[in-house]
Amino acid sequence: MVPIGNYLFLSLALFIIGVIGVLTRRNVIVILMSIELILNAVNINLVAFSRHWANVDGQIFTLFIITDAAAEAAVGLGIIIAFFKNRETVLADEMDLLKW
Amino acid sequence: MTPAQISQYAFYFFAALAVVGAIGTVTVRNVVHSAIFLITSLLATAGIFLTLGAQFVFAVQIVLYVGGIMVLFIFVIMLVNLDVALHQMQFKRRWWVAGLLALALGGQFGAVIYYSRAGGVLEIPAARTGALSPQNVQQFGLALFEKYALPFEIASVLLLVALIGAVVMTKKRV
Amino acid sequence: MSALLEFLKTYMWPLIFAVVIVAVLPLLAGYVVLMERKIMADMQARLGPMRVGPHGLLQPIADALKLLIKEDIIPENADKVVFWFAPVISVTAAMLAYSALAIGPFFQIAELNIGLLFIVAVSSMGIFGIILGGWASNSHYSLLGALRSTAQMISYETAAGLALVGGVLLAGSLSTREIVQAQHGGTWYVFVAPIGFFLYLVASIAETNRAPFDLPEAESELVAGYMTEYSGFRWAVYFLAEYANMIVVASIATTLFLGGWLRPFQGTPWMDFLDFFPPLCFLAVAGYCFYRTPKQPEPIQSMVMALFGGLCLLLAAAMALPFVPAFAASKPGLHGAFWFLLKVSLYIYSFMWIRFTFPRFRFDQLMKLGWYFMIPLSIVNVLGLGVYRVLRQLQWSRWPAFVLTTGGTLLVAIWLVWNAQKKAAAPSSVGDMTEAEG
Amino acid sequence: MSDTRTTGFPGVEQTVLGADEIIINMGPQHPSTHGVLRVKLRLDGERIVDSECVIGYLHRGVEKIAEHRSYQQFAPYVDRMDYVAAVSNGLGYCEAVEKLLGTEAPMRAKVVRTILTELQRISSHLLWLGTHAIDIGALTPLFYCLREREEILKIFEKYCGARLTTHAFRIGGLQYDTYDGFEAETKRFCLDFSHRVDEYEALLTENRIWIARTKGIGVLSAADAIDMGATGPVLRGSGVKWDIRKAMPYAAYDRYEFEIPIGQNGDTYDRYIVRMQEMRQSNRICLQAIEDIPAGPIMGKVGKVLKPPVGEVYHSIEAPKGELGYYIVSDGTTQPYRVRIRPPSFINLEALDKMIKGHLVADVVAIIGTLDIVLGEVDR
Amino acid sequence: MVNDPSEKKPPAPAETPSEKPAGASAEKPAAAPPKPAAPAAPKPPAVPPPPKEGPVPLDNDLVKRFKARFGDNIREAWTDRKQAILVVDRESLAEISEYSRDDEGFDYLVDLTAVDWPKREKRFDVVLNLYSFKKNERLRLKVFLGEGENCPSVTGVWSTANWLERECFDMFGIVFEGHPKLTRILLPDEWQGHPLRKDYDILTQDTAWVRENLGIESGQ
Repeated sequence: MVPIGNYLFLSLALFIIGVIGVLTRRNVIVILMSIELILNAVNINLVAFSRHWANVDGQIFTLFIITDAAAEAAVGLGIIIAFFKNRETVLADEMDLLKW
Repeated sequence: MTPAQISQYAFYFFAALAVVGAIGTVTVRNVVHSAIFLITSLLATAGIFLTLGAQFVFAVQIVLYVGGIMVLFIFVIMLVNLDVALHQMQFKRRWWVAGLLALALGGQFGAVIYYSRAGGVLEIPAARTGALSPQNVQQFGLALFEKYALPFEIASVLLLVALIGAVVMTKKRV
Repeated sequence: MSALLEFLKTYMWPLIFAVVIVAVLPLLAGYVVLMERKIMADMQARLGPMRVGPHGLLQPIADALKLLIKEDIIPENADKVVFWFAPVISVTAAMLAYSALAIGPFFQIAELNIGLLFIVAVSSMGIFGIILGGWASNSHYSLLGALRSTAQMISYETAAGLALVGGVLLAGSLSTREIVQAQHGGTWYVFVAPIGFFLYLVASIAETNRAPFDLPEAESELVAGYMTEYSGFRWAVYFLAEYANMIVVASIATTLFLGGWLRPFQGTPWMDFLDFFPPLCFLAVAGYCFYRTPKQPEPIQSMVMALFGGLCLLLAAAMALPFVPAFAASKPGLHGAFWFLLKVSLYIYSFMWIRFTFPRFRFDQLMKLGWYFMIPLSIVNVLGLGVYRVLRQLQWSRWPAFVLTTGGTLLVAIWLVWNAQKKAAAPSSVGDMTEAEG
Repeated sequence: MSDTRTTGFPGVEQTVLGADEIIINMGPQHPSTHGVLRVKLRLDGERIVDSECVIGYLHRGVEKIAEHRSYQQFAPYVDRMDYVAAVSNGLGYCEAVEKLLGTEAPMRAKVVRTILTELQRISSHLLWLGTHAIDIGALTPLFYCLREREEILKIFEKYCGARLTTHAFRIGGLQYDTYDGFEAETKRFCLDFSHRVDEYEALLTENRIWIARTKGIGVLSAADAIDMGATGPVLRGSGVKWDIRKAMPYAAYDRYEFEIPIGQNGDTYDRYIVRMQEMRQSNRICLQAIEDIPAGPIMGKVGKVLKPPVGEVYHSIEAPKGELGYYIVSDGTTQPYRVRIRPPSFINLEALDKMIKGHLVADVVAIIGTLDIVLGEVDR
Repeated sequence: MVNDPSEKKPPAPAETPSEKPAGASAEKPAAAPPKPAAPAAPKPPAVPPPPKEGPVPLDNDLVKRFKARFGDNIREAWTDRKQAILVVDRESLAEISEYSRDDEGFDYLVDLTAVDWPKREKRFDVVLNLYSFKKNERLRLKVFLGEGENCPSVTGVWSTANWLERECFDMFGIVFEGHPKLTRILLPDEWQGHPLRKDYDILTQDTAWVRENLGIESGQ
């Protein structure tokens, strides 16, 4: 039985890497993917605690998070495509206008 | 080698894979490679779910995350694939500030987790045993459709909204 | 060391089965290709492969050898690592799916609680092999093929998944073994959910990228789709993945709708003579082989033919083994595998039959079919089967419940077709297409 | 669209591409361009915005060769243009030279020419059907078509020794008389063939996928067809009832009854139906002609050395692909001063750009197929 | 159905077992009763060989109408093997083409080509073969061009002319003014020389191109 702390550390590592990705990368697609990493880290936490407390709720939360990630990816990528069509770029710091 | 041992080794293997994949995701220059690393990381996470006995979440993780969301990502990457983007600067100019901030955050969380170990200041109560069988699909389903029926419906509405939003945004002529 | 022994002891059978599948599956896929070529030849008034081995029986092996030793070409601007890795993903996904399939009550690598879901999940990863391969080739044709393929597989996976849900609903379990056992003594689900079976048949053809849905590799449009730049062994691996996938979907359909390893009419005592069918079948094939042996043009071909005959005799003997009282226990295992594989072959045969009869869809038509017909119908199908289950629980007898639910689903299907036809009858197709784009 | 990249067709003009546009190069080595046709497609997604045909990969300078050969020597060359309908090419050339000479072939020769040409039309259409079906993804019809085409080629082989580039006719008539059993064999084939056409139609005509793939695809209105100079089944598919065999009968066509099938919408499906019907009509002509082949000489009065008087002539026949015309200028010597061949494929292919605009890549294949081009004739 | 072709044929001539198209036999006498030279007349079953081959001057209604409209721009008219030929001025080719399409019904450009006569004063004939669906009649327009003279393009009148003129340019080097995109069509874009000119042969062909692009000697 792996102690729960290990899961938490793994989750932490993924979370921090995700945060670094979101903060440092310029490409919006990579930023979105880093967000997926963060969500994934949270999932690990939830499932780990679900086992720890012998309670299925954590897993159900995971399901909701995955659903949410799907929705977010759909909308986020939709925005990227729309943006790309207009500006031909996917870099975050070039998204500097409210309207064009 | 007992099943428990196997699951222990599996955990370390998958954990290492997940971290490597994650690091690859945020550091690699080519976006498609980035996505491949992310897929690796997500698959490793699925493996970790397996070591935690969450079979259903494992399957959902693969079907939805890997088979669905990541395919969508790669699809979009290919649609907007610009060779130009490869030669541009991949990181923001003050990336080290962000990195330091993130590491500080990580340190803080790490400390918390460290102190939550058995005998630590913020000790997590010991695991409850029993109750959750490893083959818990039925439990899972019952909980989902009884206790969490309303959130489930809300999630479906959320998906619908996202669907419509995505369609509207990518439509050519509005 | 002892830990390793312990491990091997615990997991002996799954390991052996896994090795068998990895070893046999490529061979099986090769022979499915031969079968396809022979059937195609038969339908097209010609002979097909006849040279390598008697009746081309050694053709797959020759092909495999040829592909193995071909020059390995990687396009100049290709992404080499991904290019190398992509076919492996495809074939891994296809093979991994076998780990949860039960070929007979005995032959199964792992009895998973989420069996069917696992298979669907793992085979959905095959998409990555295709899309990454198409991208890595750095060719427009490959990329277009890959994008098409992805869009198609995602769309039809939904329909296939929903069709599977229907079957799972009836069985009340995701485990492949339990699904088959639920059909034991009762009716196969193809007779309870014919529309679900039909939906799965169509969706599985689309998912395996076969005609009339072989858009991703439509040779007349996209040369070879995502495989355009591939050659030699890598190409062979893709090919293997494709045929392995075919066997996977056929196995799923067999498990879920055709009663898996169960003999036809399992519950009817007077049909028990069918137990003699497996050995007799092999005996007949062996007899034909021996009959053809002296007619081969070359002595070596005669030898190979005789060898095949001998092999069939051996198999017949194996199938007859359960009739010896001492080995009676082996019957479900041996005969189960026979019936399972027979059903799988029949399913694949129907694939081929369809392939050689129909022209190819166009991509937008394919998508329309998927989203306007398959998915709505499969949702209605799930609803109908749900109603069927409830009705059965309310002590309705089988026939009224079946007629009511299937009839209802059929009506919806007819309405969908009628509706689509009405739309198609609207004039000016070019205008129609530009409209559909908006 | 603030920032567009420029890519282009090299050496021609710079094309400004939109964000979703790509240029794809179809051919010259592509499974469904029927040879070495190359089409440059500008795509928006999979929809064609613009296209350009690049031809000439098979150019052999047939017209130049003609100027250095005597009239008889040039006759085998024309077989190499539309190599799936060599007999038709030969008929057109021989009749044109005969017209230039002011002679005519004897009736028996004309009837035999008619029979062989109609068989050739069937075989050309069969090959078209098989390849067209394969383009659209139906694999099986090709083999049935080749099976029947084989029968026709066997008749050719027995008649003149060659299967593909037959050089079946001579200026002034025929080199060979019919072989023993020619009538019986041709008749057997023709009687059998109408059932075979039923077979193909059973596979395709009512097939929903086939209809979906061909109806409304590559529509060419009658006015456009005339403007683009399209002839043959392409023109008739657009609803113009014009066939040189009826309009200006040559060979022995005025002796036989047949109909000119036409389409209504000018789409790929109509052209398919027209060609299927044409096969039936050709079969009908053959059956009528085979019944009474008049007796008599097979060679008209032409000398060994042909020296047509000064002047020029244009003569055209209804080849399987459309109007195949020969414009021959004579300067009174034994060699033609100029031979101009009006290739039906070349001019029908010109309509391609117009027909594929707005369609998908998959339709391009169907439309190239429906035009029934032979690159040997396009490029000459 | 699109307007003109449907009305151009008498109702369903082909359904009746007539040997000759009704259109042809009906139109011909009306068009030019006294003349021997309705172009491309269907052959009567037993025709005596024409007494004389070669050009016969032509002056039927059609030519009169053309002459009335364009006067001296119609240089000559004759028939050769019963096929009508009209020689027109270079400058007025576009108008004459338009007139013959719209008013005379020659709506189908069968072919456009050229003939090289290097010894003549005006070196090239540009030959346009026309056909009228309504009259079932052919007409040939000819334009004489000197070396270096340009020919007006008829792409605006018949779309077919596009490729045909390109081919003509490719083979003879005749420049068609007003052509949307006059480039080589059959030969490579960089090819030197125009093959169908009489002074061009295999000895003078562009061996340099072959050597450079194909890496082979052309073998001549």
